[in-house]
Amino acid sequence: MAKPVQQLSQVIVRFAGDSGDGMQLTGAQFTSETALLGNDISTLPDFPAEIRAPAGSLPGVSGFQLHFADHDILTPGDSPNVLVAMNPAALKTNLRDLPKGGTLIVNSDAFNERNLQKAGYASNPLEDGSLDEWQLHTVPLTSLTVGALKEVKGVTPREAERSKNMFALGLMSWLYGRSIEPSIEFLQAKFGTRRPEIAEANVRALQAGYAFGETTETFAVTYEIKPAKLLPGTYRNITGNQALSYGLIAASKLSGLPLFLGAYPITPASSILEELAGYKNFGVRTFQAEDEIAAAGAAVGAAFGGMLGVTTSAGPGIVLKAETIGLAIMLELPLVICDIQRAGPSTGMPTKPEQGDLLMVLFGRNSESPVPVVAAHSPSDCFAAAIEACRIALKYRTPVYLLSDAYLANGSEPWLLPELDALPDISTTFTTEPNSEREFLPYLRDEKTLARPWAVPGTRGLEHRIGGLEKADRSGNISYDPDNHDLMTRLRAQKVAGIAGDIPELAVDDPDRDARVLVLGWGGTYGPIAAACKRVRRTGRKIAHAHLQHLNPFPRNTGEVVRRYDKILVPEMNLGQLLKLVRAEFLVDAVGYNRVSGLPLRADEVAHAIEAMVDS
Amino acid sequence: MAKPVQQLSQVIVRFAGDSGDGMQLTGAQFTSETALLGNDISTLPDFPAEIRAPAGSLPGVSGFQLHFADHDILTPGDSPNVLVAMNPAALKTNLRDLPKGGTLIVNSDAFNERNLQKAGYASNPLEDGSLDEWQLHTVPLTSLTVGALKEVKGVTPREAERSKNMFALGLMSWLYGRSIEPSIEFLQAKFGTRRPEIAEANVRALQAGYAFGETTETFAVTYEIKPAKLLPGTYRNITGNQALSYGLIAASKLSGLPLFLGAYPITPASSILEELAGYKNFGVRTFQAEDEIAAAGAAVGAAFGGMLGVTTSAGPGIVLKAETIGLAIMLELPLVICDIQRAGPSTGMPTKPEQGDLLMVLFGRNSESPVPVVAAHSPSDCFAAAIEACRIALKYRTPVYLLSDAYLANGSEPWLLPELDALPDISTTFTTEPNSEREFLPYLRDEKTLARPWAVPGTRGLEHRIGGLEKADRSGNISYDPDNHDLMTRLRAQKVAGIAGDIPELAVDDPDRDARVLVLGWGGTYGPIAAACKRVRRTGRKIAHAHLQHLNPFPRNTGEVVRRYDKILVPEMNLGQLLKLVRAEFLVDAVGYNRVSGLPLRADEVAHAIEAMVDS
Amino acid sequence: MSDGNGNGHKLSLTAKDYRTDQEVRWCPGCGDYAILAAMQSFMPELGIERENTVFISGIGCAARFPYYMNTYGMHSIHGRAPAIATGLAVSRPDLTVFVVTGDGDALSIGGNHLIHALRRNVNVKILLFNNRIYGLTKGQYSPTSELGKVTKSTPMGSLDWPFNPLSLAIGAEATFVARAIDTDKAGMSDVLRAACAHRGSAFVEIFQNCPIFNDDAFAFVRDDKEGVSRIALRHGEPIRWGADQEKALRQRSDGSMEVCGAGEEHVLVHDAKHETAALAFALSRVTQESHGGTPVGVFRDIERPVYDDLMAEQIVTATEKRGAGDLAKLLHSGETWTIGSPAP
Amino acid sequence: MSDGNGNGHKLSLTAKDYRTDQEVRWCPGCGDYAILAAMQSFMPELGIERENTVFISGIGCAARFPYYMNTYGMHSIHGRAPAIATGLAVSRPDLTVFVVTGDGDALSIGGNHLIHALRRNVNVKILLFNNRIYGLTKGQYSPTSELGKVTKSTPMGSLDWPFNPLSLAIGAEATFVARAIDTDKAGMSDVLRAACAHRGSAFVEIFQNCPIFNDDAFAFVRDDKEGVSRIALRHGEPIRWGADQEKALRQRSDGSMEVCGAGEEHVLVHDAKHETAALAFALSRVTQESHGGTPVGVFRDIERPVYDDLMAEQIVTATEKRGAGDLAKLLHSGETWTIGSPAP
Ligand SMILES: Cc1ncc(C[n+]2csc(CCOP(=O)(O)OP(=O)(O)O)c2C)c(N)n1
Ligand SMILES: Cc1ncc(C[n+]2csc(CCOP(=O)(O)OP(=O)(O)O)c2C)c(N)n1
Ligand code: SF4
Ligand code: SF4
Ligand SMILES: [Mg+2]
Ligand SMILES: [Mg+2]
Repeated sequence: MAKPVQQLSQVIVRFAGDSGDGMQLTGAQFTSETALLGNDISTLPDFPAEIRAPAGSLPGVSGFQLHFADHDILTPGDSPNVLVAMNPAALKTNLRDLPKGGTLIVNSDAFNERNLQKAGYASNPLEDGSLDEWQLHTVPLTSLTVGALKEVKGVTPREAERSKNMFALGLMSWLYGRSIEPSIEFLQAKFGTRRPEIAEANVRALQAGYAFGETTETFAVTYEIKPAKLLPGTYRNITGNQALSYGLIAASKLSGLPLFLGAYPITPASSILEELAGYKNFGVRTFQAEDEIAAAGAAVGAAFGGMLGVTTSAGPGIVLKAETIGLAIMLELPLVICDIQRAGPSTGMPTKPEQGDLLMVLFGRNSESPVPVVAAHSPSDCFAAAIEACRIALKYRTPVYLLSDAYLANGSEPWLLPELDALPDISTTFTTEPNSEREFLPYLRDEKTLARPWAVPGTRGLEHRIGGLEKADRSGNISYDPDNHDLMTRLRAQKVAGIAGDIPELAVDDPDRDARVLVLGWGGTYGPIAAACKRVRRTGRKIAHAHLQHLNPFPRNTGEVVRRYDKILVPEMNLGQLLKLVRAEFLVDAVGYNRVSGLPLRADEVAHAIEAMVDS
Repeated sequence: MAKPVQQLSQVIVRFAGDSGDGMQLTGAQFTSETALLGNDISTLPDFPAEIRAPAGSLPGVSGFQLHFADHDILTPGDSPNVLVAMNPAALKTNLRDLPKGGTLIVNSDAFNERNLQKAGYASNPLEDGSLDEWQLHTVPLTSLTVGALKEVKGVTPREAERSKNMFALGLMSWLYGRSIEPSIEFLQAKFGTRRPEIAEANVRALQAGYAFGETTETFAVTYEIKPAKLLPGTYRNITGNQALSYGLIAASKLSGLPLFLGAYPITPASSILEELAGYKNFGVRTFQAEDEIAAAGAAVGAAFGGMLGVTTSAGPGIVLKAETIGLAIMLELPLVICDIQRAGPSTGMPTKPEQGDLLMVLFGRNSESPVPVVAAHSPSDCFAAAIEACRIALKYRTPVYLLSDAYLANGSEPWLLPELDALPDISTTFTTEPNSEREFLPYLRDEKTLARPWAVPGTRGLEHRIGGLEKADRSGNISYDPDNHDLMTRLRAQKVAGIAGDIPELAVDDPDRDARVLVLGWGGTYGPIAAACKRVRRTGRKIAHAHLQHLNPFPRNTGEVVRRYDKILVPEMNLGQLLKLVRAEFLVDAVGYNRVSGLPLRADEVAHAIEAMVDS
Repeated sequence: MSDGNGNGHKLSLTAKDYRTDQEVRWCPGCGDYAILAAMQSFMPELGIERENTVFISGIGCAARFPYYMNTYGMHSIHGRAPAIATGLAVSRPDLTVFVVTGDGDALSIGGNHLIHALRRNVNVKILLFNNRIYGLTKGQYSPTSELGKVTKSTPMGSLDWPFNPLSLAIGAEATFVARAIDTDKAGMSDVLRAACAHRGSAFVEIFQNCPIFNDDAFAFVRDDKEGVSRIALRHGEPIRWGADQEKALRQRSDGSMEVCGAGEEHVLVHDAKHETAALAFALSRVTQESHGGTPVGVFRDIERPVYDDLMAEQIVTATEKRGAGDLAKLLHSGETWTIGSPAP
Repeated sequence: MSDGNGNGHKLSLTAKDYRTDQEVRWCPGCGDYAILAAMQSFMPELGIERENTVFISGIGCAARFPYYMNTYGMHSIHGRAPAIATGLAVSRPDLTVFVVTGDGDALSIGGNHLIHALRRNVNVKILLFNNRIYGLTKGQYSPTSELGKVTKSTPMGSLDWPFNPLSLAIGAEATFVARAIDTDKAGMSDVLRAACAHRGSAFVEIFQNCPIFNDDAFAFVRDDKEGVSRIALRHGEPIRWGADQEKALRQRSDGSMEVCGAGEEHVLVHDAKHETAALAFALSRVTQESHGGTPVGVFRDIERPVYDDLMAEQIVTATEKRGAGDLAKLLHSGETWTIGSPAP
């Protein structure tokens, strides 16, 4: 007889296990089952540091957190309600995040001597009562799985055992009333042809887990989370790096220019190179260079040839591109540089997010070298942000930085697929005729945009030479004239500053337009900040939130917005970089909330900071 | 019978000719003759762009300006009173700087068809009256020189002709009452042994020039400039790059650590490498690396080994070092990076000065990576600034940027030689014993300075490993702990911020302490700004001047100083970089005076800007 | 290589057509003048339209070259020209891309980009003007300067053993390797002709005299009118030289080269197409010091898949296999779900 | 190399003394474990104090190495270890400096520093762990991956021709070049011994298996217990191999290598000290594909002035010639003048 069903409005589940336990796959599948039910979702994988750690060790733990709800949500959630721990190490590293009273599902089979010791447990937590304050469910996942697969032919014991993550998935699917059909299809598709027996093993484990929930006493109730009221349309789940890649491909289509990516692998940017490498049929050329300098250089070369030149990296690689970007500034060629920010300085914590590169992309080049900067604010927003970065680069013939971070890159959320004809028109045309009687002047600018003409090799009669030395206005010839240098320096700056007239005004979320405190954010902190504002408003406090997509130039109304409020809080995953810019630009006494922990900001912490300011 | 002598308090002379005409040597000799007379002096060479241009062409013109006076002066002067032009190209490119009525001495022999045409003269300016508004003296320098050397055996006609610069020197020496003895000695020393006949030729030309002045009618009067009242002591003339090199050698001596320089040639920094390469007997190791990255890397390796590690470059090379400097920040090892700023962006104008790299050295690295910054304010000040940069680097175990520019690097001025025992004590000792019972913790910090211990390879028992990944407080082991990363990020920032307690307060030159306007400058603009302030005061206006030697951290009283004044003017050879910092840090509505022409600021222009602000 | 002449224009270019309005700014007597003249008079015979030719350089005296060639060109940054040219060549196979670089630009700061361009066999022609000195920065020693060289930056003599540019290129899997001399117009044209005929990356070292900072560095072979020390390599011909062609090269059993009489047996017959690189490498070790002669001409010229061709092929294959990319399809790929408009 | 034992201590170190308290973090089965074990048991015989030994690495799985060696060490940044090690070695000739690097670290981003360190002949021992893949970043192809390799970043196969690390090193004027196999402890120790005995830069390629992203890349020789395809090079001995040593190498008249019967004449006798690099280069071209065998051991080991020695000599010479630097003298050098205190 069916068990009682309890209604919930939202749940945060975290799967945690050894790198080898397939937690990412488990989380991804649970996510798609959930998405199909129409819940709003937000996910965050938590990989171990790049290097593989020994099985069962603390550094080897891999996690995946999923937040799903019957209303629209903004973050993967600060702390889980349910933790699935596949081994002692996973329990040890994740328990601290599970609030007392939270649900704890543990694979008891994994709690043997060796594993306990690897995780640094003196005694077995499943027995020494140290978990009494949580709702502990111990399940012998491994043995149950192996048992369930006895009949399956052609799978080794090891393979059978490795299906235990599917058992866990089945169990959780039952617990939260998700259909396992999509996962079954997925498994068939993934292994069906190559190794049908593996497919069968996984499917059986999945079903066994589901059945286990139904039949055993372990769980008294199941939960239901109604679909969220999302905008109508077609959705898919997408990660930031995937959305960014799609955005670049879209920009290529929209501009009519083939995409050239010059990249050198680096965490967390590598997956963009890997993703784009799969789309040669879109005319995408991916070039894995010998280093980041060559990657940027090749992109500049491609741009000179009329391609949409892009280069991707993370902090330690972005710094290496600085000289080449300086050249692109002088050449005034379009170039998009994607910086997927990670914790630093130096090698830092390669898999962890941070917002530490803002001042670097703005100022990290010799001399006055202005570059527009666009920042994505959520995984799916990386699509629009990428198109916007390309639009500016192509229209103004300038390198443009696109900022994302390790959290957006790997996090995922449902994405309402855009209508193609709703995408901006960025069609680009080259100069093919002399632009001043019978002569071609490579630096004769467009009055409005101050952009210079883009004439590509192969165009008869427009042969010209460009380079990194200062050049004379209009003709582009080498010039050491003092006044010309002053003029060109200002022209380059004006061209970028002028973009302010070509981007949307800064929107402010201030429901009753009567808040006295403004929270100003940028980039990947959008989720936590917006979530924090919701909470603060629930306490009856008034709070306004504005989030910058353009960091250079600022939207033209930014000064007017910030001056409208008595107090300004600038939460950042750094020590206050946007803060510096806002204070310098608008002379407002804004204050920072800064947390540099290699983790996304927590909505609750931000909320407390806001409340403190509102109440002060 | 001797000609009438007229008293002058100061003169600005400019020698201009073809690259091949030896103008730099001529200027240098006139400078030492003048220095020996006890005048205060300030010089500025103006090289053609790096690449050699064809003889007689406009880009091939080389100039040397000398300002000397009977009082202390601060700049090479805005515009010359006397211009010596050795050929049409030199006249064409320099005349615009010579005020109407100024003295013009021209080598008429060089004004032939070819040269006139190369310089783009339609007609001969010596004949078409276009020079009527100047005091023109045409002298057939070449033929007079050749004539004077007829008897000298063993010199080719070409060599004879090339002595004409010495004829010019002799003439000018007579005109301004300088003794040519020092120059004669110099020439003997330079050529005497190798090619005595060349020495003789040059000496004869020199004497002929001197005699020519005395005997001919061309010049009616001679001038006298009394010695300046300078502080008593021993002086020498010195350029910025030479002073910087001496400063590094001094720091090596004072610290007891051998100097290791990793460098890759680049204008205008190369001469530091070349200078230091000559001091192997000081234990100086100069390593010409394959590129700037290797140069910085080698310096880091040397620092790990206990050397005083230094790397030198200019903008395009400094950007390449950013990743390595990020590593040094994580390793917390001493390193001094000298940036001899030149006009940019990109290759820009390699031989011209600019202040465009301030924000780059502060922020041009991934993530939060604080670095102290010291800037020299005059050629001779490069000595003290270099020692100060080394002091901070060694005491706080941190990379430190030392900023100079192409103007300071090549400009020269008399330097009152310091007493050795007046130099700061920066003696440095390594850690040789475990710093926590029986254990060595590489990141256990000194409470006061927050510096970590420096234990070098070869020290038994302190074997340890360091690297670019985030490290645990105290132990220095790799750590991905969120709170540890936040802590370490703040500790690195605090360590640098704390240096404010260890540097002098910002001094303000405000004679009557009643000025309402402050001029705030930094680095190489000291001369023009100080000179401008003098002029402004002469007009009866009140003006205060403060000049920052430390850009990060700022002197602890900087906020108090800037808030003391109603208005603040920040003159810079960039688009307002210090300006941004001051506004952000102190929320004062400072205003910039910005000129980015590849030339030092002009005292008169700065003065006008100040007066405008004072009067507004 | 595209004949760049798909647009029906008839080609009748002369050296003059390749001059620009920019005043050439090298020191009087600089070897770069001769190279520029040779290049300008060679170009017309290539039969490629000016607009389909691109010269990309780094920084240095040599790197000024593009300003003087009336084609498309880029004077980029120090050492990076091979990387920039790679991006251009890979995305625009219709262009003929030259890289002009110096010994410092190519072998010091740019060494890594050079060897990678060579191993990839990207279709770029790399011309290294080797004057064994840093000219533009006024005379510091370079990676090709001889050990113990006294320069501004090494008053007591340089400490590093120099690269042999050809050995390095061959060790880096180069498919075309040659050497020419600035003043030897005929020889240079032969080499340039072969380099342009070769599909893939071509590496050409050009001995270039810097009269200002390293005069006569190559006098031994540059002024060698009689051919006493110049060993002209010709594919398929025995390797002979000397005033009366009396000297010859022979290979010892260990693969190294020895000098013998032109008449003696086993005189080495040059084979630029030899499948293994051992021969070309052995030849690259033949120097004035070691053998009293300096080989010039084409050392190695073999066929190997070209990076840009392979890239183009993959695009074609992918498009055939999966059809031209469809953006809508792409966005909707993977699992999607639809949320209907809420009931009224 | 300093015996690092100037301080009277008696050396009685064992492998265990070289372990650190850091948990070793490579994937199960990674070849790096074997290399680490071999190194730790080899070190004691070097007779160098731990404190006089330094391991410097870049970034990569291989680059984790220093954390596990209880000596001084630096885990630096990607590709720069040779440059950093150069600075250390040049300023501290008393230390023994090792560089540990991967095929991406050394040959991709770090290629330029590598070849310059080799030509300079700086006294550093460079150990390249070649697994023909980027391990740490999870499986993109590397500069030693074979053409057409399908990896995460090359779903349709890689397009670039790989480097042969030994050919590149020899082309870069390396004075010591060798190859070893992760699982061949004895062979690796021999090579390390020779590398440390060689004064100057030593380059050692170590075949290393990456079971996760490029498993069995070297199976052909790694699992070759019978020595069917492993060609052990021994200086002064004929080059023979095969189950019963029946195969041998012989050099063709063009310098390239051919396989012949061990009994036949002109079997090549290995000469690692040969003055010209041609022989070592030819040997580096002998591969499994081309000759059905893979040479391991020391290819080349010659003497040449060492950069750090020359640097030290110049300092001594300069000091003898001009006396130890005197700061006061320096400041007062050149023309000076004195201004007396103004008359009262
Ligand atoms: C990043 C960077 N580093 C250094 C320089 C300075 N620099 C310009 S050219 C050059 C070397 C020139 O030597 P080479 O490549 O041999 O060319 P040459 O002048 O001899 O023709 C150097 C070091 C620069 N412009 N950019
Ligand atoms: C400047 C920079 N670029 C890129 C990276 C990312 N990265 C780290 S290791 C590595 C390559 C590793 O391959 P390899 O050198 O062969 O070492 P392995 O992991 O295979 O042992 C890359 C691309 C980085 N850390 N820093
Ligand atoms: S410095 Fe040398 S290479 Fe440069 S232009 Fe002058 S002569 Fe030519
Ligand atoms: S990824 Fe490969 S190389 Fe790296 S640790 Fe794992 S097995 Fe070793
Ligand atoms: Mg050169
Ligand atoms: Mg590898």
